[in-house]
Amino acid sequence: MKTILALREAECAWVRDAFPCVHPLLLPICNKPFIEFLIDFAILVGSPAVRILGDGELDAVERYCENGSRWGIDISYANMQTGDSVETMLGKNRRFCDKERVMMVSGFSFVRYDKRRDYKSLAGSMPEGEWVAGPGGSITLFGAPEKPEAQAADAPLSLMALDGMASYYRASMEALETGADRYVLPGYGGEPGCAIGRNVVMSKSVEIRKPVSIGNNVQLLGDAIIGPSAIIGSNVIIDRESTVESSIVFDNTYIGEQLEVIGRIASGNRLSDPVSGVAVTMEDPHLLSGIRKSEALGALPRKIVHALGALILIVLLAVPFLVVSTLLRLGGGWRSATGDYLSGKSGETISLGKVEPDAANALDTIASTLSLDRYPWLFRVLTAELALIGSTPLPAETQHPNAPANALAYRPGVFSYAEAEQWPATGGDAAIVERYHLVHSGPISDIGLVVKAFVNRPHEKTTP
Amino acid sequence: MIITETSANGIVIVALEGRLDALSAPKLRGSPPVADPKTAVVLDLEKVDFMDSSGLGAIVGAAREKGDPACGIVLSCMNNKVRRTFETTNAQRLFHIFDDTSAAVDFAATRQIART
Amino acid sequence: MKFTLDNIDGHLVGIAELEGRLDASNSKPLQKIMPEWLEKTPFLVFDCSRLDFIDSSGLGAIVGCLRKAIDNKGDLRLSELNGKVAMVFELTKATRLFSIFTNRGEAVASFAAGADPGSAK
Amino acid sequence: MSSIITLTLPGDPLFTEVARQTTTSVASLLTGENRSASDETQFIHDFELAISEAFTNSVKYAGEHDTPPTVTLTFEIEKRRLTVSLLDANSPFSIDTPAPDIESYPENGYGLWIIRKVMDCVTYRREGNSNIISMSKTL
Repeated sequence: MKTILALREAECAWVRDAFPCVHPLLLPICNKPFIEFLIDFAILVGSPAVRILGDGELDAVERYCENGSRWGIDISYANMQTGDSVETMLGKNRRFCDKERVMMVSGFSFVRYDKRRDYKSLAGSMPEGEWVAGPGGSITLFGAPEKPEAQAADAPLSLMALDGMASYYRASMEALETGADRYVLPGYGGEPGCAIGRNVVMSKSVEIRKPVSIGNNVQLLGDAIIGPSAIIGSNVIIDRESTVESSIVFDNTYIGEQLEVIGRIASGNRLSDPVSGVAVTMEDPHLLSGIRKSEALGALPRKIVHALGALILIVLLAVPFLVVSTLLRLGGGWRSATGDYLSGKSGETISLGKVEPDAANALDTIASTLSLDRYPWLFRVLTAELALIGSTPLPAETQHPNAPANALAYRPGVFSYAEAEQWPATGGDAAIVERYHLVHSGPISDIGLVVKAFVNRPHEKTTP
Repeated sequence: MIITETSANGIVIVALEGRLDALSAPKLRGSPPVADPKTAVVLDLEKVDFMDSSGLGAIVGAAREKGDPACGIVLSCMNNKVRRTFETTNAQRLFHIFDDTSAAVDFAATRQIART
Repeated sequence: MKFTLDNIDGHLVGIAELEGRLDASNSKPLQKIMPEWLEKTPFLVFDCSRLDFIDSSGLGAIVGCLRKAIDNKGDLRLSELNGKVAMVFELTKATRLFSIFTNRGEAVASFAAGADPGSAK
Repeated sequence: MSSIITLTLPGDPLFTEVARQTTTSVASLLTGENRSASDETQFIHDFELAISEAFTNSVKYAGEHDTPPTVTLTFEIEKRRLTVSLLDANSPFSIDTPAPDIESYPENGYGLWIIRKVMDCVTYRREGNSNIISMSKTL
């Protein structure tokens, strides 16, 4: 039996409004994309091949699911028109169906099943026609039963329409509460009701109240209280003394200090109430970091420290820079490309020359060890266009996925906090660590981080 | 690019083979059944191994001139590369796309009967 | 910012209507005018029915007003927080600092005799 | 460590295929860690498409000069990133074209939009009498 998963844009349009960065089919339910639950179900029913059918863009889904080899099945993609009848949908996939029995799951609904039960025999013996239906979708079988003798097998199966934030929240909490019994859920669970991903750093004083699900690369700082019923995505920082309870925190979200997130959905800098549907977009740099008095006070000393630090580096590196860059330039190994980068002030750009010495010979090694490629940028610290340490400058012309929602959460620097921390080089992780330090680091710790960045930088060669 | 015309069930099938780009797009636009506003055509893309926006523009432009664009040109058997070019520009919204030419012919035939 | 005075059982209560946005760029006027209001009465109600948005600096300004009112042996009470504003108050636990009422009348009446105006909830 | 290849082709549609095939073979030299075969196929195809569009555009607007037009392609190969630049002597243009309004069945004007959509970073600059459009993508 093959499976067709059919979804129309109109059914999940609310996801585009509520969570603009997530494709509706990849909407995480208990830290697992929606589509994966359907794929798991198709496998449970015994499908060797799944076709994902949509009337909109499937690009993001395709990039995530690829050809299905990760699950040991074939996944392919096809387009349909919004008004297509079931017959037309089957016709458009005639070659895929190949006269076999077909299960069509349509609509944006959460399928409640139980992975311990035998859906394969059940689906095989069910008569042709609708298997289960709900307000938001249905599961229908086409073609004659594979096993005519009906079996008494009975397994729970129902649909829950995901028609808005409220039902999405309910489905997520339900998946968390039933835990890994009924569904395959991500994370490693030392004990039931508590699934934790890779690279999760937790202070000793953090309190975890089951059930919780935590993604990868998560930092939980001192005295944070997580749960009960907390779903925390990947690349998340929950700062000191904050509480996250009965809430969903999406990937790449920073929850500041001493906050109370109860019964909410936090995604990036947006906080929503799933029941009333009210959403607030935080325009503060520290998203949700509470009231900070010292912001204006801390800014000036920090600028002075940065300028002094830059001045010291300019003096110390002047001789090596002049010698090495001149020699490299003569040998053609000093190539520089000028580009526009986002400035710390919103809407403005700065142009920076980016030098990339090849680490092929001794001179290049010296250049990269001493960060001479960044030398010209140091002068921009004196003119206050760059910080000495801050965010990685983002190219101005691209719609960068990590582009800050507001300029305050981004301050381009000669060195970046991500370099100092040798944080995994992928974008989302680096962005969140940079945001964290922008908020937390002061003039003194900045000096320490500059030294760390200076030492760490030459070792990482894989960053693009 | 090679263009082969056959017919089945009263529907003209235009099968393309090769690369559909700026060089070959005018050839497709000039093909009589494609250019005729009254003829419903199934465009078989199974053997198209590359298509860029010139090729896409030719298909979209030909559809525009059909009486009923969505049923005047019905597409079949496009590979993943070609499908991606359609999706990049959202042009998949304009067409009925089949993974099987005979199914596409059946569809075009019923649509024609429905209209006459 | 509209400011009116109301007399409830001999207590003079000042009512300020906050409007639009209260954030880093426009919370200064509120801090500036606060002493003037306090000269008239330390018992204040901020009517937030027309306040659309508040961020941490706006919240900081309101907390500052509360502190000043308490220093003057009065209180600052709030009324009609809309969903978005209420969410920020809940998030930051600022709900615990203020007496919050669903409408302006109740907030004003809470200062009446019988109810001790000096003690917040 | 990066290598650079430069290739100058006559500005004639006949050579689009040469530009494309060179690009696909260069793109297939790149390797990415933890990248699946379908990622690599996608990466190669995205470059094939982008270069086809850019080259076609160059050739299309090359008719304004007396000397036979040429298009110079520069490939800059790093471990995980490929940058391809096209240089021609045509009139200046802007790469900020809006998304095509597909509902009105446009026949042209998709090219730059597609390039921007399939590449990570696209830049345009004018140097002397030349246009240089650079397209890069990381695997």
